[in-house]
Amino acid sequence: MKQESEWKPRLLGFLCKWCSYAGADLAGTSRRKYPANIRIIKVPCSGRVDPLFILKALRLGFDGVLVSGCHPGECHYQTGNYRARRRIALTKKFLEYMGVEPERIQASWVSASEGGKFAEVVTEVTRELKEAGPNQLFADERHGTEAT
Amino acid sequence: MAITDISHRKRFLAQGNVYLPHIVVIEKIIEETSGVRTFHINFKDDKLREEFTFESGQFGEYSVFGVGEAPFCISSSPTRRDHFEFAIQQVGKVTNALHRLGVGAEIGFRGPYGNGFPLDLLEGKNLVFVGGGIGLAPLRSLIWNVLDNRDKYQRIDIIYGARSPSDLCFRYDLDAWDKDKAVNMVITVDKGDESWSGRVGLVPHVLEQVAPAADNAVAIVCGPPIMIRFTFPVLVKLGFTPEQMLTTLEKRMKCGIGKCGRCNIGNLYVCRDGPVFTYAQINSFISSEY
Amino acid sequence: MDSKKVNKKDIGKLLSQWSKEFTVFVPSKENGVAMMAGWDGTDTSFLDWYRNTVIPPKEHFLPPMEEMFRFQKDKGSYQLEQPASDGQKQLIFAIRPCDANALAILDMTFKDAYEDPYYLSRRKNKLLVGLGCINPYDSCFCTSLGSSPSDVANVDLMLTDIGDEFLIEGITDAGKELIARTSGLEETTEADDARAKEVKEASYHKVTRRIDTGDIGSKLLSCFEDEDYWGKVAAKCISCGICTLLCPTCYCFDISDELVKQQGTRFRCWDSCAFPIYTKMPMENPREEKWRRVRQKVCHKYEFYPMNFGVIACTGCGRCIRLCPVNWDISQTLNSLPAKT
Amino acid sequence: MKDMEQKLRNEAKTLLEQGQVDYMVGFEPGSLKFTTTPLITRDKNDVERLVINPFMANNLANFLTELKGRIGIVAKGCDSRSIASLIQDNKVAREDVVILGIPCPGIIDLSKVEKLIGKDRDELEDIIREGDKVVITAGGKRSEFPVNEVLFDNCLGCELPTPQEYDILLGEPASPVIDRSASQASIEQLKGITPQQRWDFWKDEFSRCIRCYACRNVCPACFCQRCFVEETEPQWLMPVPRWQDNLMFQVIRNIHVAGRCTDCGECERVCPVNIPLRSLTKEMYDIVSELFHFKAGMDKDAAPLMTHYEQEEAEDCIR
Repeated sequence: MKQESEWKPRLLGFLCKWCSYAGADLAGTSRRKYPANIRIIKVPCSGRVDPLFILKALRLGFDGVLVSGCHPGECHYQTGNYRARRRIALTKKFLEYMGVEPERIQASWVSASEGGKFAEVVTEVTRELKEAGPNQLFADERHGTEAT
Repeated sequence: MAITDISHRKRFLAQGNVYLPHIVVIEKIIEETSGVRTFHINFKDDKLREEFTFESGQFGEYSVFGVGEAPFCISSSPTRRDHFEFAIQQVGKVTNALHRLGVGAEIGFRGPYGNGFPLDLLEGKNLVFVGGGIGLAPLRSLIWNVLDNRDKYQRIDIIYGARSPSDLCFRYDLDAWDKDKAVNMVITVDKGDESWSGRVGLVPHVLEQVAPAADNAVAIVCGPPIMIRFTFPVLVKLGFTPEQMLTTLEKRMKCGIGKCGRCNIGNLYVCRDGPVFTYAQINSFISSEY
Repeated sequence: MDSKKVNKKDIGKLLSQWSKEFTVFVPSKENGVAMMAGWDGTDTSFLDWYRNTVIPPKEHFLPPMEEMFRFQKDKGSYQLEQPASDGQKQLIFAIRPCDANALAILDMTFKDAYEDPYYLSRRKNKLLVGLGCINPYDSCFCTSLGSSPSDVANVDLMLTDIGDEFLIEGITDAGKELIARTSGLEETTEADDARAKEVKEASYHKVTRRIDTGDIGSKLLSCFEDEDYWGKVAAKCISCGICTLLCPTCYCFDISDELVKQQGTRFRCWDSCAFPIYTKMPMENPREEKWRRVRQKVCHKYEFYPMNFGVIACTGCGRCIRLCPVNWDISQTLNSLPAKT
Repeated sequence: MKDMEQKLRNEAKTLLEQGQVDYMVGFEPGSLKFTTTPLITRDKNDVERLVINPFMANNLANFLTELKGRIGIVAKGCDSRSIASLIQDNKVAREDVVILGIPCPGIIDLSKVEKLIGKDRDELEDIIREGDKVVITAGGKRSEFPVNEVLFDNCLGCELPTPQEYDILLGEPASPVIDRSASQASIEQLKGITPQQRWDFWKDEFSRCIRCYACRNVCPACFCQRCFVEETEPQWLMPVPRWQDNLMFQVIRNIHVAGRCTDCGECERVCPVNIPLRSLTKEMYDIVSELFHFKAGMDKDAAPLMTHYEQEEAEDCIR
């Protein structure tokens, strides 16, 4: 068993390319410090994120998933983030009912100018995931969990 | 002589678990057309490389480990045995994965399976090969096999077509056969382009124009289903009997050895009882599902 | 007759004794789902409820999923590793005659042309202890298939319920030898044998569902292209896999790979001709339409299998009727085939 | 009920005779005791076989998406909701269906009967519903039970026993036997245990799944031409019946039918390995209702759940 202190949760982020991805970029260029344990997948819109992606990430052993898009009213495609919100809300509540820690499914609105907020979100989510502990949901006797 | 029972022929069988693939290495890759590649492969194991035998028309199950397994015919001739070949079009999960591999990559192979062409029954005959697109792959194995024993056979006609000049597979073979005086080679395309000075026309039409004699002949047909469907009536018109026409069929397969269930046409399994069938057999199939 | 008997109260003792030599499987329920599962060493309550299992015993020969082999990826090379074969001898207790007969049918496919090592090795290390039915379901129709609730054709030992006791007959040499080395069995009396005969007779007549198998192959052949008929027959089918996956004689399987990091597995798992994707090729699908799939299921069992192996690939266990979500009933289909034209 | 049955046959016959519908979809007696089976026919002579009884469990709306032409369909309350939901999703045109509505007093769950009596269904002589009671005869012995002990869980929570969307209503509106706490019992039980225990519970349940897809195929809301489990590039999950893949399949299926599921309970009824699937679908139904005040198939003109949004909703799950 690894020590709690050295274990770093692995987080998969689906970031909208119009806002949150740019926000993450800004966080980087402005040297905002945030945990390096997030892997980022750029999506055209938070509305592109199928709950299937979230499940698959958990199945692969990621400790948490973050979906981040534009603030309400600011979606490049008008309504994509509103649709994302419905899906995420359902997915999160439903998985919680099934026994998945709610910390594992995270969502945020981060605009292109909110580098600071992005850093805060990742920091906060990482802290919560540390509390939740490693994702053993789909662990199988042979492989364990296998995020790469 | 009529070709009747061509199922259940002698098979090479490696020792041990029949489902366990043997490791083969890709030695060479030839870009046939965009989306079609030929792979030259050879067993990693020296003993297998020595012992392995197959017949033209037989197929193998090829594995990309971690992706899956799929059946393709062996496209090279058993008379040329420093390696063996298969040619595939990119259409699904396994073929896509194969197309991502390079020379030196290891894949799995098990086989050969299926009956293959009844070579003994073709001896002394005039042979008419009718192929379309990548359907030349199994014919190619037989054609080289026949040409390497040229004196055992009579007249040889090859009628091959593709949708466009750039869809012609095995150009190096087409050139060789074209030059070979002992072969009557006819190449056609459905639609030509600026560079194309050859024949234009659908394979069944061209076949009708070429009109090979049916007397003492066997026609071997392979291509897309639509081509096969239009070719048989032409052959009938030319006087071929159902016993004088051979084809190989394709079905979704998994096991390759008649167990997993899916490739049956009536009571016959394409993997186990085919893939080579006479038109007479196809006509008597219980099911129209071919 | 070469028979013994055992009191029902002593079944636990008998199973304990056999457990020393075999891994014993008995009818069990998991959340109400009856299946053959490893015996826990005490529970014999199945004697009260057991009629037949939902999951057929074929699962212990052709499991719903199994590893065919594993592979290790090391740089570009692969190392294949076969699963260790289970050497432990196993005994399936109280298998019904229909399910035992089904294994004999599966043998034909798995022995044909190329031997299937996974199935056949499991077949070799198992002893089948049959239990005749005294209370067949209303969906059972084994008697239409040349069998009966007391059919001993494919078991090693046969038990017959004669009231407070089971009469035990050794059928195969292996079965007879097991009886010979089993202690605590009582000798039977003439009255016991007579009672067993009565029970068998009575249970035969309790099977009321009938299908007419006379000439069935040629009847099916003659209506094979009757799209109208098959369309009607298939109309209510929802193309789920229940009737095939849970059929004791269905053996179709799928093969698939998984690679996680550098470790891979090739699996095979049950598959069903009811699924459209089963025969789907990249460009076409010969059985896209539902009626073709339903026809395939019926004809495979009653027409093609007899052509290839000389037997109907159905044992009349009735699971497909009992478990169907829409009450699609193969006996109705077979009894309503259009007359020859 | 006999009157209703006769009325149904007359109406169905007229519809077919006058060519108002191409198909009639209803129930006929099944081949096993106490069962019905879907009757799908173009033949007016077949309508004499139509029945109405407390065993007609199937949700016939499932057949609407595969039949071509105009369809006359027998619908209980829940079926009518599924039909309305399909209309919402543009899968069925309202003018292409003639709905013969049946006010439904609840359907008898044979597995509950079996548990109560301790015998299998084919060993029972009779099951008769008499108002709020059910009389079961087995081995010559009659026993009476309150009907809510033998109705399906979803019937006990039924919100629409009498179809709201219909062309012909075959009887007086039914007053349902509602027992919401019984209907929710298994869900409440799950909510009472820890998340880890819940996950372990589902892990255990899904380890029995054989991937027959009956739950999906029987579901009127599962109408995708190609299900995501059949995708090979990318392959989202393995076709092997391993609990991880089975569970993931069911989670995604539930998310896909959110806002379409009418709590008809068919998935749970047909599962051959008794996975309590309604404990998933009903919870999703409640989540949808709580978060978005949406109930599938209650209003055929309402926009589908996932194509619609409100400016202010579900913000508390977002940072």
